Amino acid sequence: MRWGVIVFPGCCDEQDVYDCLKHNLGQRVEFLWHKDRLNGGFDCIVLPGGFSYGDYLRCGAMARFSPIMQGVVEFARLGGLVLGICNGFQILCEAGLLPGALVRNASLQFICRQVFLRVEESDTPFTCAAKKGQLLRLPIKHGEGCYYADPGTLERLHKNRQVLVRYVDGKGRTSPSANPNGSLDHIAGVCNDGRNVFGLMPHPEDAGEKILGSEDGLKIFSSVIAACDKREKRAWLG
Amino acid sequence: MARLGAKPYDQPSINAEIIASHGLSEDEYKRIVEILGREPNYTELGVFSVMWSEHCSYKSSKVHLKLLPTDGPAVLQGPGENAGIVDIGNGQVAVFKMESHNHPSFIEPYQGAATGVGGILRDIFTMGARPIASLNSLRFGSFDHPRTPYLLSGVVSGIGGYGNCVGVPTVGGELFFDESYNANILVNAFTLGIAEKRRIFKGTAKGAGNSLIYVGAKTGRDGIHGATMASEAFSEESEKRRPTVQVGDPFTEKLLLEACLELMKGHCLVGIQDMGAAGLTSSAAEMAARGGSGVELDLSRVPLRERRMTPYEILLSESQERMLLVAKKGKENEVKRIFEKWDLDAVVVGKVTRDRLFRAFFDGAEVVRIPVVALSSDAPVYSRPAERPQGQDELQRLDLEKIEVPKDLGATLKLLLESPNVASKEWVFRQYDHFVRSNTVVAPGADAAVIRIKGTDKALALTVDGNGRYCYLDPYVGGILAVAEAARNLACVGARPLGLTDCLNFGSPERPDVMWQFSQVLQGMRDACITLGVPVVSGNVSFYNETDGVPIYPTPTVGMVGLLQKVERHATPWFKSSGDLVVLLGRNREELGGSEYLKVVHGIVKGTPPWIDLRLERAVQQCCIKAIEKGIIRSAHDMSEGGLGVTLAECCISGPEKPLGVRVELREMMRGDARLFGESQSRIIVTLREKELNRFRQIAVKEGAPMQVIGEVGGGHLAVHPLVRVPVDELRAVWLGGLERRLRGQGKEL
Amino acid sequence: MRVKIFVCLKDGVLDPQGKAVAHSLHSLGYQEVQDVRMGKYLEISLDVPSRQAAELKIREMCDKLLANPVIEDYRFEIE
Amino acid sequence: MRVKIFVCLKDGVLDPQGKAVAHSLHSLGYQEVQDVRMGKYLEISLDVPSRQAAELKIREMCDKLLANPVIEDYRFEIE
Ligand SMILES: Nc1ncnc2c1ncn2[C@@H]1O[C@H](COP(=O)(O)OP(=O)(O)O)[C@@H](O)[C@H]1O
Ligand SMILES: [Mg+2]
Repeated sequence: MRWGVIVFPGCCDEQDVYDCLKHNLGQRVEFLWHKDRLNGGFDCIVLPGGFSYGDYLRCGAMARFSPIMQGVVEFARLGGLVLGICNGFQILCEAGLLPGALVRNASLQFICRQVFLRVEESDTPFTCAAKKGQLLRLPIKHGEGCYYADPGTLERLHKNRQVLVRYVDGKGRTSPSANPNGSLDHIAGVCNDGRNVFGLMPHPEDAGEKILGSEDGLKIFSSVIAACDKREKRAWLG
Repeated sequence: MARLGAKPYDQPSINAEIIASHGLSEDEYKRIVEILGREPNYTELGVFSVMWSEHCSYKSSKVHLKLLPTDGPAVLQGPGENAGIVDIGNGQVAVFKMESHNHPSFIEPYQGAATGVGGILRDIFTMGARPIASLNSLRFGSFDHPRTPYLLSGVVSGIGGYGNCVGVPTVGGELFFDESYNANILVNAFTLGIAEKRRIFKGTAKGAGNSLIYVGAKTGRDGIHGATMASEAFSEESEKRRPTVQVGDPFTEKLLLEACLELMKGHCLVGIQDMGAAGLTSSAAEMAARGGSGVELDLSRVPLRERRMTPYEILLSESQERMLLVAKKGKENEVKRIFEKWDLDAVVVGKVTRDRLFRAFFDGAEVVRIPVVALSSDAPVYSRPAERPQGQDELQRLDLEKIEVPKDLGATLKLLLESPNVASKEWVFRQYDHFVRSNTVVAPGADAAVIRIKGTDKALALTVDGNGRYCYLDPYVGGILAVAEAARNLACVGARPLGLTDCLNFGSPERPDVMWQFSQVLQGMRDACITLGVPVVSGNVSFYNETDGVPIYPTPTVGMVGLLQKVERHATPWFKSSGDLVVLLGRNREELGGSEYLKVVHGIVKGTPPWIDLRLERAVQQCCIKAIEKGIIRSAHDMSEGGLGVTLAECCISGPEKPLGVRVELREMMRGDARLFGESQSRIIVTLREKELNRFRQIAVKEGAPMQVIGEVGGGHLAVHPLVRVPVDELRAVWLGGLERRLRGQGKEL
Repeated sequence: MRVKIFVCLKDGVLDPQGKAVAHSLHSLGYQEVQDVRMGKYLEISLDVPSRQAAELKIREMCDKLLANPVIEDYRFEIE
Repeated sequence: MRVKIFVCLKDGVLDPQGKAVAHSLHSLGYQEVQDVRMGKYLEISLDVPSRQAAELKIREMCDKLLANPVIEDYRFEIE
């Protein structure tokens, strides 16, 4: 399969995503410049973390107007897989591809540490290699990762099982102290109702090797790989 | 020449007051007149004042800095360039340096610290290296001083705000509080980058006719005379005379970083230097000096942010996120194309000349004409008087008889663990992204950070250390200890030192006592560098850290970089499993002078700092490194502030998992407080499996490192028989929350 | 023409910054402070022929970029 | 009483946020935008007897906490 990693001005984690996919998972990856149009032929587009446009107005607000984003919206509409990590998640929310918004951490501080995530749904292309209820240990590093959605949206998220990962403690329980940023309902990542667009605040690409403290991040990427394999097979079998 | 200093803009005429306000002495002014063969105009005076400032010219420190050993097998670039360079094999080099941003951070902590980080990052990528790790060394006043919490939170969020946004992980640092820094905080920022050995760039202007290209942010009236400000002591007066504070723009820095690295892949570039202190003036003059050329600048072409800026202001502005580069003639458009891609200005503002003059034009008129050497090698150099202060002997007198040993040493241990200098620094480093670039093998919280080098089996270890209190009590020994501790911290993770960079933070060089401290510290550092085999490859001097005539503690901070051949063969400080043997490398001595314990518990800063034998130090370090390389060691942690008691506690509680207890018995007979909290040097606590003890002993014997098994990991208590026995959970609670509780206690959360 | 734009969090969206400021003011002894809300303030100079044109443009800019309708409301004044 | 406070960077101080917003608006096609400055906006409800008292208090709060006098100016309106 082919991965595209978008480079916005101010991106920081594009190389991490690239290296993780290429060296840890042997994938075909390309960088995509934000001023270019999106070409066809990709199976999954990643919007990596960082500080697009310095996060100066609101995180992700300006990047969503980059020329490439039109193509991403179209790609998503046609069922293409789109993964937004951290700032990428914020951009997807700003672009309306994902519901809700990410606001200042309740502590008002940037926070960098390892967290535990509980996989809430495993019937999506981003979590199918994990088991429901499985714990993943991933790093977070953000100042604006507090997930917010209005009550109506939140209800829909629950009904459609769009919350894919939650912050939990080492025993898999949600609690205020295990929620690093004050996110509503401990939400760490959500997908759209078509289940082909997923955004999360933690960084799977920085947890791709034992030597870095965790390789649980691979679960997310290998889910996508598995899902694409299946899709391809299905398409091939007609 | 007739038009020199003519209209189109009015320049004040020069008088004694103006000369003084530029920080130039009468003699210095005379010398300027001599060099030029005429009176300088106002703009030229400005140029001289910044280039001859302490900050840019190192005029008081030069003669002493010569002492430091700067050569070594791995050194490719020593002091004199934007940063030092060491070879790390595989065709790669590590480029690193440390810089101070003390004064600006005191005036505006967030922006001061942020722009400090921005400046050091530019020093690194200007040489063609991609920055991959930063450290910071911080000193604040007493925690009870009303401004401390404000300054602390501002500085920490400024460092994070900038570094995080640029995508460079901050992987370590140090933080120390003492009254001595009440009105002069220290903010020293360190960055390391990696470059290809074949693709190193330098700050040089060569080849007459080549273009000078200005790239990056536009110029405003920021920080005009920042360099001279950093060369003056604080007073009410200078606080009022605040220059426009520089505001950092990390987003632009990130673009600049990417654009420069992209440009460096091609073949257009002759030289490049960031516009740091003294802005366009120093970057142009220094590049010309290194290249043995002249430069000609057309100031009317400099991109401006504000209206009606004068040539004086344009030349002296310290606006951030700007670079000056020298491109091959005919390649200007290639440069412009790359910067356009990144939405940055790139404007040809002049050219390299043969005449070895620094010339600047504005609206067609020549406004500056100065021989380049006058601004570089011919700048004044002083051998300032140095004298050991009267009170030094008294300072070193410590009568232990008069100091009572606390009854409850367990309570004392807790008190120390909770005190700001010893408590966990997690409140600080959790505000820094330490994962980005996915290289961080050992994150903040250990003796040194470990960063793997992608594409190889290797890793780099980084640390920054320095103890101003030791230097205050005995600057020579203090200088040794700063270097020794840094090297020891590297040894604890298993790295062999490649080189070091330093920030030398002192009071006014015009004081003989300060100059004495300075020269003593440097001699100490030199002796340690030579014995431990660590060359100095870059550094920075910050004088005038004093307020109302009271200087800070002499505070050298040492940033040291080491190499690990196999990334997986590294150690961390915390205990790994019950049953492991606890071994003490080195010797316990009865020493309390200058200790954290004396300060925190008894309020005393006296005595002599711990004794050190550099050969013993070397033996202990070598033994630790070799044992880690052989995979024998399960944990290693050196002793520093707080001595054995605190070190053991940290081994128990600083790990990511549940705390582990320890049972220890000590043989030496000495006072309980000295035994637990004395800060004798050259000591490392290591743990290993019992079956490895013989192998370890062989290494220790071979290296000549004293060792003794002092206990065993296990249980829920830290027990040092018969002095203390405290549940580790209690220790962890006080240590982990110490800093944050104090901050909250002060009611400051902004 | 100069336009002043105020962007504030919607009622119901938590405003931790406002809360922190209120807390700090209280601990500085300002008990008279009842509530603090914090938002963004933008001043834009526009080169447009009329107030009406300005209003139109600004509304567009706010809807598109300057405010996020999921969490923010905006208001503006034209001078 | 309700007070509105505007905190802006002083003239001459670099405003990276304003700069970035202006750049963004330009690339969205709003060429009429000449300059953008960005600041903070606070709404404070105060329990004080008089406008005068409010003014006094607010000025104090701004000097002490709400604005950073080194780089920021403030202005306020009492309703
Ligand atoms: N200002 C800081 N920034 C980042 N990390 C810090 C800072 N201060 C301390 N640390 C981290 O906290 C840990 C303990 O620091 P310190 O007590 O100075 O260690 P040591 O005594 O071994 O030098 C180290 O890992 C260090 O990197
Ligand atoms: Mg140490």
